[in-house]
Amino acid sequence: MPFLRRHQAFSQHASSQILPIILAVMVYLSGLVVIGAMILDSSISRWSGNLQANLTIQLGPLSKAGDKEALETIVKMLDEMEGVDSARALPLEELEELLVPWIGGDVLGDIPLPRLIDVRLEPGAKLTSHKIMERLAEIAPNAGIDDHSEWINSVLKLGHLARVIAVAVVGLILFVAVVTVALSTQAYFAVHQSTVEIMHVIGASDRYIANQFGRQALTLGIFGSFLGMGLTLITFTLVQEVAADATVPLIGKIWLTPLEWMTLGLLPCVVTLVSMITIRLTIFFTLARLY
Amino acid sequence: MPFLRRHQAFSQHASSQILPIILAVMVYLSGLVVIGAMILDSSISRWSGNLQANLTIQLGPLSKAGDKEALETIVKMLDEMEGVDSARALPLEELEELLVPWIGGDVLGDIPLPRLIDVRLEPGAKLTSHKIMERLAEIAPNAGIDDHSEWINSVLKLGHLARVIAVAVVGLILFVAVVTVALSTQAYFAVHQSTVEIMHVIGASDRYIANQFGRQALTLGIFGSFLGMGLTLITFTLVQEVAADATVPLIGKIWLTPLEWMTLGLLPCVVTLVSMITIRLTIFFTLARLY
Amino acid sequence: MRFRAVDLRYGSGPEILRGLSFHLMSGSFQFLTGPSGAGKTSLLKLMYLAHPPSGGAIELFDQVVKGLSRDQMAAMRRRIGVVFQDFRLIDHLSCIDNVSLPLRIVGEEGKSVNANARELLEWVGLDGKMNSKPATLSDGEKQRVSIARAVIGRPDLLIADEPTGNVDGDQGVRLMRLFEELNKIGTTVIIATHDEGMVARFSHPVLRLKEGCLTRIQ
Amino acid sequence: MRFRAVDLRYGSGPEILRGLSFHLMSGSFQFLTGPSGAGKTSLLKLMYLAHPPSGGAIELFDQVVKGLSRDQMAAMRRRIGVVFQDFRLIDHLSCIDNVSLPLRIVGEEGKSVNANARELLEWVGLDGKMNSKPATLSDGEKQRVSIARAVIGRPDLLIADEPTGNVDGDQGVRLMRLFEELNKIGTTVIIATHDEGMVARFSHPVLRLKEGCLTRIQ
Ligand SMILES: Nc1ncnc2c1ncn2[C@@H]1O[C@H](COP(=O)(O)OP(=O)(O)OP(=O)(O)O)[C@@H](O)[C@H]1O
Ligand SMILES: Nc1ncnc2c1ncn2[C@@H]1O[C@H](COP(=O)(O)OP(=O)(O)OP(=O)(O)O)[C@@H](O)[C@H]1O
Ligand SMILES: [Mg+2]
Ligand SMILES: [Mg+2]
Repeated sequence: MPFLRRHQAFSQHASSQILPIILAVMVYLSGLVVIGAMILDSSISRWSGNLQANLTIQLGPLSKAGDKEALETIVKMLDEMEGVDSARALPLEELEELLVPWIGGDVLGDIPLPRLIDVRLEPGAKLTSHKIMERLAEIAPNAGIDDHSEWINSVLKLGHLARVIAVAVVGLILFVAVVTVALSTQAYFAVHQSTVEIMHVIGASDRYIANQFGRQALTLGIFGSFLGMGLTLITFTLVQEVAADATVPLIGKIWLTPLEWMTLGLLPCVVTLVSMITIRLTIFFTLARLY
Repeated sequence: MPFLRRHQAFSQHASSQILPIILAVMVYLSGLVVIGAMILDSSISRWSGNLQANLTIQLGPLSKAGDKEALETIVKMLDEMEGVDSARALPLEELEELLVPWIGGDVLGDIPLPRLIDVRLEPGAKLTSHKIMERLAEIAPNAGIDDHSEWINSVLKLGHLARVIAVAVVGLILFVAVVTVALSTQAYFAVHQSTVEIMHVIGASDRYIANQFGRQALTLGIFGSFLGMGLTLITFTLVQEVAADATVPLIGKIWLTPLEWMTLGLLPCVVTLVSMITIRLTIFFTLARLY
Repeated sequence: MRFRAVDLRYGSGPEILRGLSFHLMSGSFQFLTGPSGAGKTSLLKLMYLAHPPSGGAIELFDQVVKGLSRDQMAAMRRRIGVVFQDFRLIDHLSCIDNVSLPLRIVGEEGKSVNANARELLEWVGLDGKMNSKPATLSDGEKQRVSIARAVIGRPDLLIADEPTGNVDGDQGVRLMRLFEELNKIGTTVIIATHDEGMVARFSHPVLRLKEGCLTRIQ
Repeated sequence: MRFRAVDLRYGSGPEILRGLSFHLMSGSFQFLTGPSGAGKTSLLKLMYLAHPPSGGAIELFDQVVKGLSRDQMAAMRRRIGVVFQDFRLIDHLSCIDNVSLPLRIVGEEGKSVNANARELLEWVGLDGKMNSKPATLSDGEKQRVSIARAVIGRPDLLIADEPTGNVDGDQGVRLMRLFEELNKIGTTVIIATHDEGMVARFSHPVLRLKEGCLTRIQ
């Protein structure tokens, strides 16, 4: 549309080159921080999931010969429990290896030994060690459980803290991005104040003026936001490349789920929207001041 | 100075109200993120320091009666080692308590038991478990050491990762703050272009013009930056208050060292400086275009 | 157009205009004179609805202005062509786009709009400046662009504030002829000027503004 | 002031001025006339060093302009007072601050500066507008502020572009007297105008600019 194109001449002021850049910078910043937070979050999930997914159950000292049957029953029961991935008794040899430094090989042959069962939970299972103990109590009252709870709690707390900080940082940055976008849009508009006044006084209706500028701002907003998003994606791809070579410990994945992609895609839309709303409001207040 | 005051009329355009706000927002954002990173960093230091500061040494099974003397020698040696805060042998009773679930109370009375020595390192000591083992090898060849190394490595890696991410986020945000400040300053200047041209054509020297605007920008910059820093401090104080009530686990401290305060104080200075430099450069280029 | 006891003050400043009452016949041609700072531009601002009066009532096109909706006001403004003393061209648009703006804001598009604007610009002697931006024009040229923009919509009321202040005598006469032409097809024309030679040359009724009061000179 | 074969074109546009050569005696009083768009303002821009010529050489105050340092150029500009056709007041400063600006940029301060500016503003009839911002002034008033700013520094060369275009006849004559007063104490005065009545009334030599060429009329 030639008229639209020609009206874009509205924007040839320096500040209209700066607005899209500021929008781009803000989208870039928020984009990277959001991606970072998503990766951190999923890493922490995986990590704490792994910790929880692994329990050790101790059965009080059994004589070497006897109770083999009892052990098998318990392992079988555990294996079939909902939420358990696999359960496996630690073979005696491994157990002895573990105990040698503690009590000396020469004593080991005579004394009854405790048995350990290694239980792997299914990822995301709701099974708690408390529940397992309840079930075990029926058939093996002297069983104990080691769910690494002290360590896990510490680590989970750290992970939880990291999440809280990540959410706070993301929130702060989104807030700052919105404020900056709104302020920059207003500054962009300042140089067009006189244009609005002229249009008004030659008889353009409020709606016409708002539409002309709105379209203008939309173009700039979309341009800036998607430029920023493009830069984010480029940076992300580069990070992926680098990370693919030097496998970073503990970071489970450097990719996003479809849902996360969608969340990310919302960013430029929100920024454009904020810019649009600011323009509309500013024009509204400017016109309201005019007779 | 009345002239200075009157020249501040230069700045009564809307964009000169927006510039300090953008500077304030940027300082606020960077300030919070830098404080957050500092607290995270020192928490991680403390945390991994705590982990490393604690070793357990096992001495192979000793008969209950004998070797009491040998145990004392070893504890004494460890206690006097450089970098060790304290060393203490675990009393037999505690040891037995630990072992009952494993091998049953009835067996315990007869067999020789291993002894455990709890070693606390001095904070920040360079002592590694490897070094301790070397020294021990001379007097207690059958000693073993448990430095929780598997766990520590995982946790240290997580801490290290958190640090890398924090540094990246801080760097990114400082970069964005600088870019935004520079762009906003240029937008602020746009409406003063004609003032510069008029001053030039009535014979003001380049230096005079640059000084007038520089002073102007300095005032706005200082105002904006320190407003932002003030908001940061208020937020920080509020967080401290809240945290004082609900002691946050694992976060060692919610206060800053003098050095950290100084680093933080640099922030508004840098932002003001960037704003000043941008103004100077913009004026320089504007004037260079004029005859 | 009818003014009834109209007052005007800016903000809380002094009264610029005091109790003006007059009636302008539709289709008339009027000069408005007065010393610099008398309030000519301010009076015209009331007429082209750029500023509300601080007292009194204004009737335009047989409608009382007060109480009209914003859209009705905009519609009224579109029936008025204005030549501003300070031109008020949009810096970012070329001459031809500035001139065709009043047609575009009522939704007219296409070649006829451009042809129309082109013809008017030729008439005022700006053949070679169609696509120039206002910043590269001389003041006399800007004034002529402003005049072209004011007349392109064939307004019912034409208000011109010193329309010949920046052009030479011959050109001034030529522009006055344009206004007379427009007047003949029914447009009411009001021209503020301090050029006494011009007023003497064309025998139209004169309104004289001095110290906030209006006198009519035939 | 001496012009030697001076050409002027903006960017890569057509030549506005072609091979102008003339010499103005120090202390003379000259009118510059010509139709709208002839290049009067452009010629004056060359004189007050707002635009470089695209060819030829300009001598001002017995110095060749080309090759001067920026500081020397600024010093030269301070010896020139300019009344701009579009006023060029600084919007953010009050009238009195606009007028005293040329004194302040050379470092003069204090009460005498203000007293000086006040006196001049009274002279041009702006007693009550000392602290008004330019946006609240009528165009004639702005023009007078601009004139006061041009003369406050008692310049060696006064260049005025249509200085009486927005004021009425009497006031115009009064302002012309101000320029003649200044001329008597040694200032070279050049006034561009298309007001032929004014030119006829004061018997000063006239330069006529047309299609890029200059003719001298005594
Ligand atoms: N926006 C404003 N705010 C305050 N005062 C104003 C404003 N506009 C004009 N004035 C004052 O109102 C008076 C009349 O101004 P106006 O522009 O109407 O004069 P004018 O007759 O058009 O003069 P000129 O011939 O110089 O254009 C002047 O004294 C001016 O200072
Ligand atoms: N910055 C510029 N860039 C390009 N062309 C310009 C520029 N300034 C002026 N011109 C052109 O140069 C020509 C002379 O302009 P100038 O302003 O010197 O005329 P003038 O004699 O002062 O006219 P007026 O009496 O209308 O003020 C005009 O055709 C104008 O369009
Ligand atoms: Mg006026
Ligand atoms: Mg001119």
